[in-house]
Amino acid sequence: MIFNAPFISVMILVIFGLYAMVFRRNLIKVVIGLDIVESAVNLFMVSLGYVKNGIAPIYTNSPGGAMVLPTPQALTLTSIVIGVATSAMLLSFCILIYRYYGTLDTRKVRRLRE
Amino acid sequence: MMSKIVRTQANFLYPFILIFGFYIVAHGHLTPGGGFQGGAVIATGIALVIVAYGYDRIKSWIKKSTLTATESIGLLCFILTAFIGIGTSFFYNFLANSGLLFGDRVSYGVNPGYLNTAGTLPIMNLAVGIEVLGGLGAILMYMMSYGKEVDK
Amino acid sequence: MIDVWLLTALFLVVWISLSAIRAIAGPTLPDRVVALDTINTLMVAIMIILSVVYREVILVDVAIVYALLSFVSTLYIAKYLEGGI
Amino acid sequence: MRNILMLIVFLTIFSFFMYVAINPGDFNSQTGEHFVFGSPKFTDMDNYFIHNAQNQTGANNVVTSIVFDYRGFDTLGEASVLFTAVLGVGLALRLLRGDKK
Amino acid sequence: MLADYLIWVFIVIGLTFNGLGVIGLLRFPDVYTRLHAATKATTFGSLFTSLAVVTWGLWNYSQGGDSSNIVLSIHTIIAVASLLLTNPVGAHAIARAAYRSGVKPKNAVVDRLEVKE
Amino acid sequence: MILDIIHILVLIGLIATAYLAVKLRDLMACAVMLGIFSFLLSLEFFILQAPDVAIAEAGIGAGLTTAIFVMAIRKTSRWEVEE
Amino acid sequence: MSVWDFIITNAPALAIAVPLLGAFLTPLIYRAGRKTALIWVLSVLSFTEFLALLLVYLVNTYGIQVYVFGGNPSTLVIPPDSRGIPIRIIFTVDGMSAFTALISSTIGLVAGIYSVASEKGRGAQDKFFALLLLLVVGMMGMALTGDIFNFFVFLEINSLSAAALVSYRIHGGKAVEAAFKYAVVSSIGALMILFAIAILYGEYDALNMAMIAERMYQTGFSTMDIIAMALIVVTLAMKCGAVPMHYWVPDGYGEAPGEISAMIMVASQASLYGLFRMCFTVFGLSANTHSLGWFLIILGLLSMFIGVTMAFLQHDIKRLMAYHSVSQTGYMLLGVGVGLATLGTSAFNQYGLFAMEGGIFHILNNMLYKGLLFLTAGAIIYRVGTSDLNKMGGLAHSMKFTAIFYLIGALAIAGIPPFNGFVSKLMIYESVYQLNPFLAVVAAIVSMLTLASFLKVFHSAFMGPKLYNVKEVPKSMLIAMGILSFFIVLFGIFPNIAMTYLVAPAAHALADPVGYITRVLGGGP
Repeated sequence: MIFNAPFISVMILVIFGLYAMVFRRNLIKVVIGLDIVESAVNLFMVSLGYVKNGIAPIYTNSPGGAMVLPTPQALTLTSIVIGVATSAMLLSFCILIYRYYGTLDTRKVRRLRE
Repeated sequence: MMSKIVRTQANFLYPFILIFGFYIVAHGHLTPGGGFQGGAVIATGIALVIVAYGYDRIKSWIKKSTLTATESIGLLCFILTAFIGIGTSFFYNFLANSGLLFGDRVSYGVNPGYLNTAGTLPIMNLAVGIEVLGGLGAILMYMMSYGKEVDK
Repeated sequence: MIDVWLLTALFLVVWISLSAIRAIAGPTLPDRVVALDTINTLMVAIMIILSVVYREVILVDVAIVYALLSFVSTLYIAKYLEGGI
Repeated sequence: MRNILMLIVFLTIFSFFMYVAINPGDFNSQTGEHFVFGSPKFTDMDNYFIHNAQNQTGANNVVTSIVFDYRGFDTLGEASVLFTAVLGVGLALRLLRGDKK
Repeated sequence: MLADYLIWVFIVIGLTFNGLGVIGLLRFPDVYTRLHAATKATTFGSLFTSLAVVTWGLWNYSQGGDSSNIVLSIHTIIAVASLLLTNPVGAHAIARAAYRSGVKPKNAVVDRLEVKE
Repeated sequence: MILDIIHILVLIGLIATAYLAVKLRDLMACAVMLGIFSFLLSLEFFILQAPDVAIAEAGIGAGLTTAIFVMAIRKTSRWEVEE
Repeated sequence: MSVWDFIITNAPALAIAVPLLGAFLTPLIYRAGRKTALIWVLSVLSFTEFLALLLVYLVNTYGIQVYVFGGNPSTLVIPPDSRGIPIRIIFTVDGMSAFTALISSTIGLVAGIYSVASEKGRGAQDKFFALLLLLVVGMMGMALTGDIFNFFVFLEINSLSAAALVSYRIHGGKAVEAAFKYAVVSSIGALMILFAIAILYGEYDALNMAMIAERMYQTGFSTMDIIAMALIVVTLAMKCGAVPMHYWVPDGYGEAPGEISAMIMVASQASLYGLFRMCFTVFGLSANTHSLGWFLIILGLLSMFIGVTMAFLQHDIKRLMAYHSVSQTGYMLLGVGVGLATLGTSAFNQYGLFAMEGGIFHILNNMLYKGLLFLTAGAIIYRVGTSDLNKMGGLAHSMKFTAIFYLIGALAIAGIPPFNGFVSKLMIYESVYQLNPFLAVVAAIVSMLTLASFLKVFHSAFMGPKLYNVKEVPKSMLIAMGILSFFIVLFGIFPNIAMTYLVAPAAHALADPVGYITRVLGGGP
């Protein structure tokens, strides 16, 4: 029934993110695109570790059964914090660029190529 | 500064968020959660206070330098906990199953779990929690302060 | 027999999709924020229901974090609209 | 011109990715070439974690025992990334003395 | 038996109110009425769906289930309590911000806030 | 069966909000869309039985990222292309 | 257990942990004053350098070093009950890793000494020095790790700290623009690598490089592996600044402070190391190394030629040098690409290994002379205040040492005999000629063009009438430049030192993926 729907949506999300990074004309849009790509990769990793009818990899008073693979979740935790660190830094660069250039338009932020 | 309703509710909610964040940190090895998640929850609590009171009121309560120092100290605790095990190897979990502090054994399989298990994991959880709280809080304060303070 | 909890979850997801339409269409920013708030509330409900579906107690913790934190982003946007920050 | 070029690159990547996602391989066997949602191909490393993490580290949460014990060094690196980001934000948004507009 | 009926009732009430709230969010003309419908009705509805969960946990526990059922009930109550604490504040903030940012109520006959300021 | 339907609905929601976060011209609306995207992603992680990741995404993605974006937009400009 | 035994046992872990600890403590120590913090930072950097040297010694003496984080004991790769799977993070230090770690820590130490004077009086110095240490950590971690996800984490540390350092001198927003570009390129590259890591994980349920390589060899090279390989190779080539993806290089190198340009250049070479490691060790057994090698050769040719051509058009000294470093990257890709293309054939022993040695020796030489050139450019900018070549002139009158150092660097980069560039370039020409004469001709032409370009710079910056009344740069900057020029002359006159202890072990380690896998897994394919 569900087929490979999570993987398909991951790919579509990656394409959206890359589209935002390449074609949109605002630096904050670039950061948004990066965020979307990063979330998509996270989703990809977590769905790689999903086992059908599995339970969360935590031993509690729950009915037993096959457990979802835990490693991708650990990797995703790392990757989420890295993502927020990256976007915070990029946004602070955006603020500085706006202060010195007065715009965030990617076609106008080009003082380096005179 | 936002309206009085928001401020009152922020006063009321902030302890809850703090307690819940520390619950997530402390029970990281038993229930979902851990250092990052708890630290992020507490940092969001800081964000709540910042947005409720505004930067001008906050800056005398929470100092940026304090937050960055908190972050450094959390990281130091983390790396030192890793260093203590270096007699065997870096990041060796020397407390697990030792019977000492946090060293109780657990049986395999489904069990309710106790807080004093898992060796160095709770200590590392706490250290990372402090680190993430300081780091994310510092990022928030830096972004909030830019343009507010007069450039010398 | 269809599980009652699953059916509830399905209905709640449908409600979330409908509120997302308001978030997508909303002419002004406050409309979108209202939709965001609604989605938050429904999301807490659906998480609680799903943790019953999966028969896992610990999953409710996620819902608590959600309920406590989701309104912070609302407050930030509201403060932006007021002209603060 | 540039846009058309980028569009071609994009379509290539897109078809590439779609090939990854859609082609489900052989549904019944574990050795099919592509990923199947819900049934990973190899699970031996994760099975080791699931079966031994509780005994070796004493934590009920397998994910935490991986994050802080088996792959603790990753966590140190990741905390350093956050530290780097805080330093970077502080460096970028520092109060400027002498720098003119 | 009684608990089953109770759960059904709670769930139906909850879903109905949630649905009404969402319909109100979709159909009403301006921000303030949408806010009114959405936040209030959905908070109420979520309260009832969660009450169903609490009832289920308590019922299972009283039927000889293990202690995780009571934990489920308690955690659900905490979640609902925090929802009840946070939701009105968010709604208040949005309404105030919407008014401050210049969104006028549609079809309003009297605007007292405007008179006051 | 019903879980699969829920799953697919959530995925469609993810794609739609991501599309709008890319497409809209009002950056604040994009931030709101990114917030909804994060919420839905958290729900998706929840469905995929990853409560740790779901909590992290709820705390960081939904709470803090939106706050940081809003602050950055306040310090810069709200519209993608100024007229 | 004495301290010495302790250090030897834990050297790979300490090589990361010591600079990391130093970075965490720097903001706290800086509160006690600048001088204390500088002493702290420099001693940490020196200790790191010592550890890297120790690693080189250990690898040359005892073979590949393995360190298991959290293992009991620290060399236990495979736990007895895990049925042959490495489960923890493993540092695997072979010749190439130790080599890259050595050049990373060296440039870190030199940049630390240089920035004592050059950054004096600027704000937020505690953050600057902590980020410098973190950049060293990132490079060394990328070099030493044997775990593919750990590689990603260190890549991220590397790129974020480098981006923050590029923006250090805001320079009217230009530096921030360059930093933004650098950060976006690095982040998207890192995300693509993460995607590839996820694919590899999903295929083989392993994160250890040796384990992935072995399983890939056993199950055959599938379509998914091709996708992962394409993502990894292309993004790492982008990170090291090969030509079709080189557009961020001149901005990033041009706007950073001089010592940071040198460090970022070495960081790019750490990415180059990652590229080689992936190509040889992870994919080397299963993939078609011949076509992969030709891909690298073509990238190298394009980089060499376009880099040097673009450099002629520049009138900004740092941008000019940045384009030259694109062109130098081409040499390394060419040399190692020839080795990869001939891997496994009889030609490998005839000239392939020699080409690889040339390429790897060129990495070392490039670190030395390109670092020296960036440092001299930083010195010029420190005194003159502009980086525009048209506005400079006559600096040789007042900045004699800087002029001499610049001349040494320029002659070395052009491959003039008494200096080290000559040796590696000669090795590359000789071996590449046997694969295809055309490649050697292009390499020689590019070398001549490089000489012309740098003589032009020397003429316009140092010769001519005295335009500026400036003093020589402070001592610490001179010391930093002196260290590098000493090694340039040393390796130019006695190349055998570097060849025997550094380059040959590195080339042999790269060319022997089976040995790597056998050392880690115990069995091997």
